[in-house]
Amino acid sequence: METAVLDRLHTEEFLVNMGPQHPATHGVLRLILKMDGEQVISVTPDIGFLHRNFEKICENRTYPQIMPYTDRLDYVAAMTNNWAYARTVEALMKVEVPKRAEYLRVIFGELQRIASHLVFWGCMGGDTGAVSPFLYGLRERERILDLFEMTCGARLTVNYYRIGGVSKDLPAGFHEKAKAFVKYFKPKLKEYAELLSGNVIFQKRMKGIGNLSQNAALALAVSGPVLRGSGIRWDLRKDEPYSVYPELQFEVPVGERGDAWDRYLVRFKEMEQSLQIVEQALDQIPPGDLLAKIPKVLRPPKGEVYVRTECPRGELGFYLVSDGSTKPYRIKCRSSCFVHVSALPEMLDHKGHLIADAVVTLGSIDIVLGEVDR
Amino acid sequence: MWPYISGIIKGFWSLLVGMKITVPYLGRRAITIQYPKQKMEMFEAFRGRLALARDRETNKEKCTGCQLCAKACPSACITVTQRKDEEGKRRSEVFEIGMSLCCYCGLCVEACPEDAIVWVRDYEYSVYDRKQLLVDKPTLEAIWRNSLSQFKKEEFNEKVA
Amino acid sequence: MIANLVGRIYAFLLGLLIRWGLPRPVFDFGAMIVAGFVVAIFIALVVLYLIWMERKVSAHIQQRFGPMWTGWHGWLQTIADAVKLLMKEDLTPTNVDKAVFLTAPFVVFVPSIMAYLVIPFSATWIVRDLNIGILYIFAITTLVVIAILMGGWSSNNKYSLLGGMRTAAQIISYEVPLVLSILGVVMLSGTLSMNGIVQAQGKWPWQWYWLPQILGFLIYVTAATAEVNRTPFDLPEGESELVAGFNTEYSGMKFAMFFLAEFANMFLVAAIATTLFLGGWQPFTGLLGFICFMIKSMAVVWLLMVFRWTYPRLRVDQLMDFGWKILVPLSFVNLFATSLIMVLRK
Amino acid sequence: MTKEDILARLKNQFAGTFEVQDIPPGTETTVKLSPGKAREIAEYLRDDSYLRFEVPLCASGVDYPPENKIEVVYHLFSLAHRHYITLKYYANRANPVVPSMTPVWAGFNWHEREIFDLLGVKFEGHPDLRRILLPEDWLAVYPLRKDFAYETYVPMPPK
Repeated sequence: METAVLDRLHTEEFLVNMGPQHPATHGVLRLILKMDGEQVISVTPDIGFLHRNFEKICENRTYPQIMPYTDRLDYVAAMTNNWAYARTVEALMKVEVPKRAEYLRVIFGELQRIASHLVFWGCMGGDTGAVSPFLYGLRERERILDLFEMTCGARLTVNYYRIGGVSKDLPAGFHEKAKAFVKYFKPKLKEYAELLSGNVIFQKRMKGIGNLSQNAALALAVSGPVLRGSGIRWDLRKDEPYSVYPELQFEVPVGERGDAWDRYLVRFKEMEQSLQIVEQALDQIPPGDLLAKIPKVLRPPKGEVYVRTECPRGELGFYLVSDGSTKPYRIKCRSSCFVHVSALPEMLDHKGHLIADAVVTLGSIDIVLGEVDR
Repeated sequence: MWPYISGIIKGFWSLLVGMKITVPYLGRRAITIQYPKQKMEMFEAFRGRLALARDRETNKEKCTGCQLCAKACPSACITVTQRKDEEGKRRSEVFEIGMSLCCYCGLCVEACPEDAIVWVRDYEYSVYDRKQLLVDKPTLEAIWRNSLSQFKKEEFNEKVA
Repeated sequence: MIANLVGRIYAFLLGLLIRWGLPRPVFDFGAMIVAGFVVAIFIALVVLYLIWMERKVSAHIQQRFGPMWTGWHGWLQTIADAVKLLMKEDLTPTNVDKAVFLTAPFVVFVPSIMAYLVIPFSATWIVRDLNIGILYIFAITTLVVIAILMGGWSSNNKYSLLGGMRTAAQIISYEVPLVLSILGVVMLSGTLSMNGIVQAQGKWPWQWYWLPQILGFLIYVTAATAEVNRTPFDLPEGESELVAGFNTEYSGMKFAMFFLAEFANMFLVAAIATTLFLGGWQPFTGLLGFICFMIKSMAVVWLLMVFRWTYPRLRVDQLMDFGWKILVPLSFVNLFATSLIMVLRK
Repeated sequence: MTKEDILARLKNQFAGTFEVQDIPPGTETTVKLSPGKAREIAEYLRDDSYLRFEVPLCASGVDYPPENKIEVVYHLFSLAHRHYITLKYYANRANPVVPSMTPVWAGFNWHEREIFDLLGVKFEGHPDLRRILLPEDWLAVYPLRKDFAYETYVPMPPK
């Protein structure tokens, strides 16, 4: 078309409300997209639809009672949330957790990481339009949830970790079942790499989308696979090792360009690494106590502490202020997803991305709205 | 020119590889179950439904009404009051659980010193009326008794098999 | 056998009515209407079966059962769903362009029914063997885009509008490779009549045009997938970005119409593929030929379904890139190679 | 850098504008800033090549009604040097206005919005101080303040 005609044609930008009810927002997130035709000019996330003020609830609960509420923060990775909270209170009380409990924590934490990344992997397929990977991902996740269920009785809201240890020992037959899963899952990972990662359409959809530079990643304090996708090798399990991670062999995969494809690959490789960790931990787990010796009624000393833990989606930090009573004076939950959503405009604004790319970018930061809104 | 052609061939090949993975599934068995017809066997540890257990031999109440469960409950959905029975032992008078508030965390079961409040592996407990979610003591004990008969059936089946 | 029967009934009725003084053109017109109805009912049945098949294929690819309860392995499920959709409240959102909004679901059905009239289901089972059959089909099927555009535009919804616009762009660009890819077949057979093309292909699979026209066949399948808006080219209704695309605002029976039309079109492109590349009703005639034709068409449909449950979706610009930069040049290559070989052979 | 080194470096530059707090269990350096020089100290912490606190981890607000103050706490981390620091400043409960740290660390943007929303602290110089978690028609009560009572929340009447 001649430019003269284009000039005469009246066009205008328009707003698209993506969400709160939209198939691709992974929950009740609302993105206000300013669009020029199919192109996204800017994005304004609107959150809070799932807000229940977790922090205020915690101020009215005793320390052990808060544990079930942490399940519901990031409900796709409840185990690691439990862990993050337990670690925070333990840091305040200076509790030494028994070795066996630490191993159990690592096993379930890493299984949870695989389960969570499987959901991500499936949703990524779903976001790009391939539905079957979603079902495959959930199928494998079911096996992990079976392991959770036979140990602690629940699949999603596990409430398994306790301050100073874990609540239950491994049931009979767990070792065999977990080993069988590891054996079953390894070839599956290869299959999935062929099915989705190798697919030319999928690669085209993911590469070069939603770039986040290293500087921006640091300035916005993103964490976990998003940070590593931007090429920064930072993993709390390696760099500030807690629990028994120093005794286990694993690598920290990083990306190069910081686009959706890198974030996807980082998560995919993390699944392999987590599988390795689970395998080692299952072999090395010593016998021993499950709970440290802690008083029945918990009264952590006066003080405050900020502890962060590497969860599947990034670092979950708890800022805990104690006034010496049985209830925390203040808990601030610094959720990684909250930060990642705030980084969304940085990834999308004015880059000429299309609406489909917005969906892919949102999928690639893998948010859970339970944790964003708290 | 060559990258263009090789790109087409590689892309085409990757699509064939994708088909190679999905098509064989057509011949495999489904892994899901037909729920109301088939039912899942739950694990021993499954946190299904709360119940109030009695002593198996003497059929006496285990609960002493100590209210530890009520104190442990994060959502404060358990109401317990205490009384003394004919023998002068402490028993619970009222024992109510508001299942609409319950978050199935199991802290009450862990807190109970008498193992009176227990998990039952039942998972079909939807009701038609919200009022029915306030479960009182006789119902809680009935749930436990029902679960016992279920156990017996399973044991019987095992013996037959 | 059946064709014979139909022929006898036709002759009998013709004799009877002419004797009663009915003018011949009126009778022909009536016969056409009856044939049209037969085709429409046939389409409805095929579509019902296809929806069930899609559910089963998707379920088994994902290791599920799919519908199991309504009838044997759920084969009545589609009918149950259709009844449910019929009984639903017929919603018309406020601020829609009412006339356009209400007609769009019916307009979408017209082209597919019209196109079926020239499909040779068996040697003699064809409503009208036009001598420009292919041309007619491709002229008619393009009209689907108008219905989708109507639905997308009139819904007064940004997602619908984007979906409708995408369809327009997509169908127009994929029409080019689609037509180019079948030109090779037309050149080989030397006719535009659908039945003529089937007859020009030999009796056996190695004589059918898929072999000499393998590139054309692949291009046709790809472009046809795009024509009927199925994954990986289902952008107009790409559920992860556009909710449901052009039919976001449609519900109840109006939605069902769009849904059924999608499957009718899918069977149509499969039937065309069968006619042009897979030898149509060959190697049998009559009822056996019809069964042959159906099996081949279903195989093509099955392929489209496997595509859908395996692949992610392309992005809008990639879709255009793929259409214009890969499919169109390739179909020209195919056309050129075909003509070259034909010239050399002479 | 150890805790002492960080403090020594800060004292060198900004003696008198902050005070060091020793809070158990004492894993992090905690510094209480006075609002006057807060922004300069923040920029120094970010830019100084020995400190390089480039990662804004977390910002939270804590309400202390008896002392009539709201504490705003910033947790910072340096990826280059692997050390932590906690910055605090106190706002008056009646009129809590503090300088915003968002111009220095972009990552605090949403955290400060959250504090504004839930505790009612106003951040001066924040580019986009809007509601974030609570609904738009929420009254001016701040749920994370200690005097917030559940009774102030009126639920929808059951049908």
